[in-house]
Amino acid sequence: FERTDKGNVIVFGGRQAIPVLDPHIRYDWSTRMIQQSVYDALLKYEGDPAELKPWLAETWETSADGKTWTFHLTKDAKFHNGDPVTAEAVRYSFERGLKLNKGVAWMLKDFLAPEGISVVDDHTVKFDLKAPYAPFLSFLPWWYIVNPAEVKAHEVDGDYGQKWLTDHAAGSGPFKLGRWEPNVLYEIEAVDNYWKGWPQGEKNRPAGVIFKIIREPAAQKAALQRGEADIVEGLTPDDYIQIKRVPGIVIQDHKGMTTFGIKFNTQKGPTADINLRKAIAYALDYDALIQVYNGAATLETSPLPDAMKGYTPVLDMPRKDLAKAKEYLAKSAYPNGGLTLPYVHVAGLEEARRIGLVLLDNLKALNINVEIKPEQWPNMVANGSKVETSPAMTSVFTTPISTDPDAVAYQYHKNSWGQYYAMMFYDNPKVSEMIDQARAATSWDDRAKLYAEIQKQIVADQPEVFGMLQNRRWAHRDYLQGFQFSPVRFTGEVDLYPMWIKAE
Amino acid sequence: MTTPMTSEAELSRPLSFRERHESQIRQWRLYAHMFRKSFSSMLGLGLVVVFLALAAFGPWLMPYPEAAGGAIDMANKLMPPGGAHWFGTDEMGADIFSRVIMGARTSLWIGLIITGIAALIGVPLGIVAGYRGGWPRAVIMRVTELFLAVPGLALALAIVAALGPGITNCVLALSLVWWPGYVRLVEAKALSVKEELFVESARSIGAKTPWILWHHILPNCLSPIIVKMSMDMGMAILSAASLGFIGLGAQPPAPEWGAMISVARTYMPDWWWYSLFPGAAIFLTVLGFNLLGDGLRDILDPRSRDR
Amino acid sequence: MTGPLLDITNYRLDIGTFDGPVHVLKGINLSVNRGDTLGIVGESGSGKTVLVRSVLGIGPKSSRVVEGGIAFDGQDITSLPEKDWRKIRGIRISMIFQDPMTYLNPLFSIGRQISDVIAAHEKAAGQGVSSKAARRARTEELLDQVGLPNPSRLFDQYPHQLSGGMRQRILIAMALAGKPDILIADEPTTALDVTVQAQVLDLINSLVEKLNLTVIMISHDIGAIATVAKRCAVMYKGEIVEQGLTSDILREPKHEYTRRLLAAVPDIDTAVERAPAEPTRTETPKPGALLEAIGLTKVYRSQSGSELTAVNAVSLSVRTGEIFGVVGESGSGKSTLARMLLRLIEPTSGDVIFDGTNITGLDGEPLRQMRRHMQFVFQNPHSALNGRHTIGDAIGEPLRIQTAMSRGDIEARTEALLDIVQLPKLFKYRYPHELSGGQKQRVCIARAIALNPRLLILDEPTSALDISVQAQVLDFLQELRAELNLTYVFISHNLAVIRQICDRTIVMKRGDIVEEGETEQIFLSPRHEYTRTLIESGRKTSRAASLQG
Amino acid sequence: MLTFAFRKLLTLVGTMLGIAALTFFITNVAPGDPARLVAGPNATEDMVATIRTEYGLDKSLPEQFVVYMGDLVRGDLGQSIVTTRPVMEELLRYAPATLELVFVAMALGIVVGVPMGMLSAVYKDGPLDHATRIFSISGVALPAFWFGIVLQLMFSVDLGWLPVSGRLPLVTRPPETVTGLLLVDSLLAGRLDTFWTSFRHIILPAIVLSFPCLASILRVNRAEMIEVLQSDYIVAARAHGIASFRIVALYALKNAMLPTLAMIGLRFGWMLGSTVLVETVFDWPGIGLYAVSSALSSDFKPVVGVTLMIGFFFIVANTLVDLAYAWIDPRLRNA
Ligand SMILES: Nc1ncnc2c1ncn2[C@@H]1O[C@H](COP(=O)(O)OP(=O)(O)OP(=O)(O)O)[C@@H](O)[C@H]1O
Ligand SMILES: Nc1ncnc2c1ncn2[C@@H]1O[C@H](COP(=O)(O)OP(=O)(O)OP(=O)(O)O)[C@@H](O)[C@H]1O
Ligand SMILES: [Mg+2]
Ligand SMILES: [Mg+2]
Repeated sequence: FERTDKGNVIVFGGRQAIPVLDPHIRYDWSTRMIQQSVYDALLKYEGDPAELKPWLAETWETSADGKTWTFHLTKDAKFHNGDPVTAEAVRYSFERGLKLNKGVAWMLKDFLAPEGISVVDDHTVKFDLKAPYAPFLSFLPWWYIVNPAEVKAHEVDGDYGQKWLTDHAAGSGPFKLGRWEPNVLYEIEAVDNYWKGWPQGEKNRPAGVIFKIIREPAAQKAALQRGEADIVEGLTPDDYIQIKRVPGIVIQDHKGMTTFGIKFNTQKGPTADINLRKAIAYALDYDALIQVYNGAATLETSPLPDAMKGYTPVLDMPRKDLAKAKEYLAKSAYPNGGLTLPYVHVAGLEEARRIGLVLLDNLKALNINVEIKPEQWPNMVANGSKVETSPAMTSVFTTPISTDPDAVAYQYHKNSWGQYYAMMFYDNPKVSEMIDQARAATSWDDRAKLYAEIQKQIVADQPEVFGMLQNRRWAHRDYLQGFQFSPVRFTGEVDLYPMWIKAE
Repeated sequence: MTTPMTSEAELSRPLSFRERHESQIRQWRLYAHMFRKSFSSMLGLGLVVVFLALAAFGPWLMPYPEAAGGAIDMANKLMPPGGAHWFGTDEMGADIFSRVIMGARTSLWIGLIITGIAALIGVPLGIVAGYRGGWPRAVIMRVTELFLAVPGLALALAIVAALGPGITNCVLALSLVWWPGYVRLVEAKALSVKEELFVESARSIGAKTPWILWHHILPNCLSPIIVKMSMDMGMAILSAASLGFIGLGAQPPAPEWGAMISVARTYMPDWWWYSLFPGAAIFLTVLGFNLLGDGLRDILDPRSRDR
Repeated sequence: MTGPLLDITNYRLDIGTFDGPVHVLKGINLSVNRGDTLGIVGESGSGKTVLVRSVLGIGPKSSRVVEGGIAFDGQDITSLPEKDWRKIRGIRISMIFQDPMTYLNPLFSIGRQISDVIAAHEKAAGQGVSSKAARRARTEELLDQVGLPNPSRLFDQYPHQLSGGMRQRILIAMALAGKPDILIADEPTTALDVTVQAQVLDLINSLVEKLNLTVIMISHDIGAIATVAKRCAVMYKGEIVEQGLTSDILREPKHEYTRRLLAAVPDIDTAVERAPAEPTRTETPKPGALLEAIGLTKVYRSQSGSELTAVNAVSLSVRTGEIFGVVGESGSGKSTLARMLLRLIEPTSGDVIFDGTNITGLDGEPLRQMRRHMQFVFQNPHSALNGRHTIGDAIGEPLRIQTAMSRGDIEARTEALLDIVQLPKLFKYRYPHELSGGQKQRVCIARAIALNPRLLILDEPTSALDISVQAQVLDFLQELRAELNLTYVFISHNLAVIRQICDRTIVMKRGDIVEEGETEQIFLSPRHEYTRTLIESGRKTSRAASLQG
Repeated sequence: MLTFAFRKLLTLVGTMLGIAALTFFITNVAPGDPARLVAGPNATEDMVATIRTEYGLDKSLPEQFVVYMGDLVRGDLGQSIVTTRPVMEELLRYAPATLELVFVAMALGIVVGVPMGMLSAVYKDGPLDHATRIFSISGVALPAFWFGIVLQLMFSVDLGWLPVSGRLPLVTRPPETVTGLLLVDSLLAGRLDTFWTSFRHIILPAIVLSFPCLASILRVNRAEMIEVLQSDYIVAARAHGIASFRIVALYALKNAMLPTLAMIGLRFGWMLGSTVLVETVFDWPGIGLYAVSSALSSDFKPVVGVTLMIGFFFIVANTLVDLAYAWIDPRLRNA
């Protein structure tokens, strides 16, 4: 950390830059980490398992038909420039998000029109949904509230202030922007008298945080060892083992929600044959997947991650069983193997590549050849958006955006075709129907039953090899306190708000 | 220079091979002599021969042939160099020694194809531009300058980024950016050779342009081309490895040194052997080809011949 | 001060090469007294340059003194340390070089180069370096001394802005900067034009008189030696085969080589007994002349747009069987004309008529066919042969291009041609760099006659060759003509050669024909002023002149 | 002079347009879909379409090209789809870092390469010469990326002498931007400590970047020196008694500098290209890093922009070399 006259500044070493900070345009782990720090939302996820906590909204209620939601805002909240956070600011922010139709818009746009948001009074805002939408609440923590006055002041040609908000902020969060050197470092400074106070105490709170871009894992590790960075993310599994032995360094190791699947193209090519898919699923050495992470992962026992609501383990999840694999292969169109299947992964994703190697090794037993093909992410997504170009096997990591089971289940809905996580082009009308029902159901018990059935059916159809849930890991100095894990955040993403330096 | 005079009587009998090729033999002996004199040239030749041998006999030299194809052995991962694994093992437990040996083949192929394609495109264009002059020259040289104005690596990066990573695209991209160097070299050379009297002499006896290009211009451009190709072998290998390092070149499990380093760099201080050996292999190969090229230039380039 | 100034005793020098040492100097004995003017003649490669460079300690790198030594002013300088050389080089012994084009640093001004030399001398002498202005004054004085006009302007000029003659004078000025005891001149005039040659020789002569210089001058041109040197040494294959007073040697050469050398020098003032006129020879050019040029003009355009008329409306006519001479100083457009006659370059305007056909408009195949009948022999045999082809390939090339002969036939014909040009058959397998200049020129001729042409255009075929070799080639050319019934267009800047072999001659100056007619006629009664000066300068260095002097 | 400048300008513009066309088409054969990338993982089809329209990606390739070239003529390099900023603006932000690095590396290459080449030529075929030759060729043969990491580990991690990466320590606020070159700006602002720290940051990347270039400068200079030292005018200078040192360091060097300068011009462009590697290793926030990260996200306008910028600097550098040529060589001066 760095000492300044205002106090200690925490240094976070990360690999990913923040090109656009605007909360309604982009989100990824690094961007959202800073958004979360400079903006507030109506609600906030906290804890493990993640829970929705009131934030700008102190209380809320929903109508019996599940279509109307009313939120009562706190009266303390102030934007950084001193303006109060009003119902109008909330309305404007949601309207902005929906109208821009970027970033977070997809979460609500099918159920909420800009006209459906209304200001009841200064501190009460009402949402009228087009249809009941059970996961509605679970998305709200990602909708940050901007200060309409400031944004409008910087509007150019009716762009809703997009250009300005790219590297400026108009929020009410615990931090405000400091130095902003794209691709180098991003500094945020703690706000004096943050309306919600500081959990670590005003005395302990840091003066700010520097998010420093360090691209090379080796350099990250070096920076941590030298104390130039207080916390880093994205080290290799082997690095964590090494660095654990260094005195003064603590490893955070938590079970995450990111699922890994080898998605088959179920519509076209050899993998349209369910027997081949099953054969592959039974040939894979699942233990090796864990070994790739040096044990810091757990196998998936359902399409849903364990930490998600409605998760039920599926009993006959395939595990390595060569006899069974050969049995299935015999039933397929390729009883003796002898075919080559591509395995596509995102270029540069080490673990995906290694899993490819495991797959290659394992499928030799079935006389199936695997061609490991790394692709740029945009190309992979482009290819995966059409049945014709989607490869036979693609490795995909998916992090659900909320703890609501719909976030994962909907990936298996036919409407998701074209999205990268739906590269298997899974088509089971019964499953799609159940997903729709579960979305609209207002009672949790009804939904839970549906999701249990959905999980079983998906595993039976084997549209993908269900892999593992990797652990979320960070390495930080022991004087860094207040680290709070929440599985709903992205890999690497940290809640900077409660952290502080315990200076000796 | 004195010329051996032979009596008429001796000349009437058929000449032996030795006698007929005395000049060539002398020439080669001179080359060999000059080459041997230079320590660095010999070092270069030695290195190149070693790597050529590795490429040729690699499959029989590898202790763990499966390692080259991406076999895994998670129990033995990241073992330091030792008796069983001379260069240690990588993060999947593959034998690095075997992979480095296989990498020689990949790398030499890459170098050969890139320089080969580049020369095949560049040399004819250069000869035409240098000899013909006029608008063909203007067009060819403009395009060449265009390519030369952007450093090859940057352009190759753009091409591979567009085509997608992988060894084929990487080779394609590098070949596409490599040929202009040959055009410029050959053009300059052809331009000066064209002014030589023997070209005019050939024209005066009625030789057609293709004849002149093939029999007079090309052979006289050959030594700088050979020298450049030798140097470029090394540079092409290095560039391909650089793309591999950025993550746009050859991709594992293909045993390519640059890609190996790209993975290995994250294991750098603690598992030093992982990146050390492929790095050293690149270094030594490129060094070998460059020293060889340098040595060849010393003996082939007429400017330094009369020493 | 009793002994000779420079004393070379039994000096033997080897140069190490790839296949062992070459004995370049084999026991040289030579001494030069103060005030002497010594000339050294000898054929190319006889070791003249190596010898005089050894005197300055700048011999070839890999050389080794086997025996003997060189003493200068009583001091042995054979293996002097670099430090001591500084007191000698340029100060007590200085040197001027063969090619003034390459011996001046192109990036520094004339004044800078000379004053640097002055400064170096002052430093070596131990006295402090004089001021810039003083050095400039001294430089200008030197420039004036060597007869260069406007020294103060020259001071700031660069070598490329000067003509060859001026550069040679500057080199002389530089050599004189240290007021040397000995001035060594290594072929100071060979690279210059005839007229300029005479001037430079005059300058050296006047300097010898004025400054009481001791001079060693090297040349393969015995005429040049005779104008400067009182004493003369003849070198042959690394040995001094003869030395003595120049006049004695010229009058009664003792060694066989010297005799050959003297015999080879063509004499400008001797009329040649020619065989009676060829049958076709008549007083006026017939319309059926073998080659005719009408109003040939060539204009070169430089990149900056300026134009240069290299050949200006030249008309001529060459009769079958004659030797037609073209003479003129360097740059007068001789080569350009010759190339246009063969259409190796396109004339800007005018026509060439060969054997009744106008070849100006020909193209493609007809032009190629035409070329069978006219052949060219180039000025410089060293670059007229492709170094990557064997001699056999070179001679066989025209046959392969122009005829459909089989490989075997071509081989046979190649050997026959080698025979005609009096070279051993074994040469087929040799490369050009293994041949001497004269041999190469023969190969070029063999190549030219391979297709049985009717006309040969010879562009200064001997100017790159030694005088003795020149004589051989000239003789051989005349024999060949008789044998093969050829017609020659013979280009030369050497008037003596022209007089020796040409039937009719044109004299060119700056692209124009200033005079034409029977060769003898021209030499006996030149009509044009230019022709007269040309003949005068030629006479100056001729043998006859030196014998009188 | 004026026509010279005009001709140069014309070539510059022509080449720039050519490069633009070339790279535009090369990069656009890609099947990649950057709009989808920036739209985010869950974006719906219409959201992606919004972005495509906004960036004109929905138009046909020739149409896009016409628009691009039209903008280019007006000095507009388009907009990066990832950062949403005008490419020109970003290039101007990142270029000073790269230029600073390249300048320092080039200076290092010249300052070390030229004298070493000279020495090597003077002591040709001696042990020094062989050592220099192998050293110089090693410079070309060492993979920059690997060498960089090795240096980092040695000097930063193990010995702790130099910083690992970046241009400045975290808390050091950069001096007021005048030229964008930290070394210059810190001096202008009178902040010697900042100068020192930024100098310490630049050492390793500059060494890595300069090494191959140093090697080729050395090689060319050596070869030229050898040739010049054998030339007639050097023989003449020796014969006239000029001191050896003066001959080598002044007479010969000036002549040998001509081809060396040409090499420096060439290498300048090459260096700009290599920043792609070096900046990645050292997290140096310049255009190389910008190019790599843009290329990896299929954001091609910045890639084209960087190529153009490198081409521009390359041509400018070579024009300067031409001028230097004319300044050194009197034969070219009046031509
Ligand atoms: N550096 C060298 N290495 C090897 N051989 C050399 C070298 N310099 C000269 N020689 C040889 O020494 C011999 C004498 O050369 P030198 O230059 O003295 O001849 P020259 O009489 O001056 O001839 P020219 O009239 O052509 O100038 C030649 O056979 C030449 O090949
Ligand atoms: N390709 C060319 N471009 C421009 N100018 C040329 C070219 N060739 C020759 N010249 C010029 O034309 C003039 C005549 O040249 P040419 O070679 O015919 O002279 P020459 O009489 O053969 O001289 P030399 O005796 O030196 O061979 C010279 O001034 C020369 O500089
Ligand atoms: Mg000589
Ligand atoms: Mg001529």
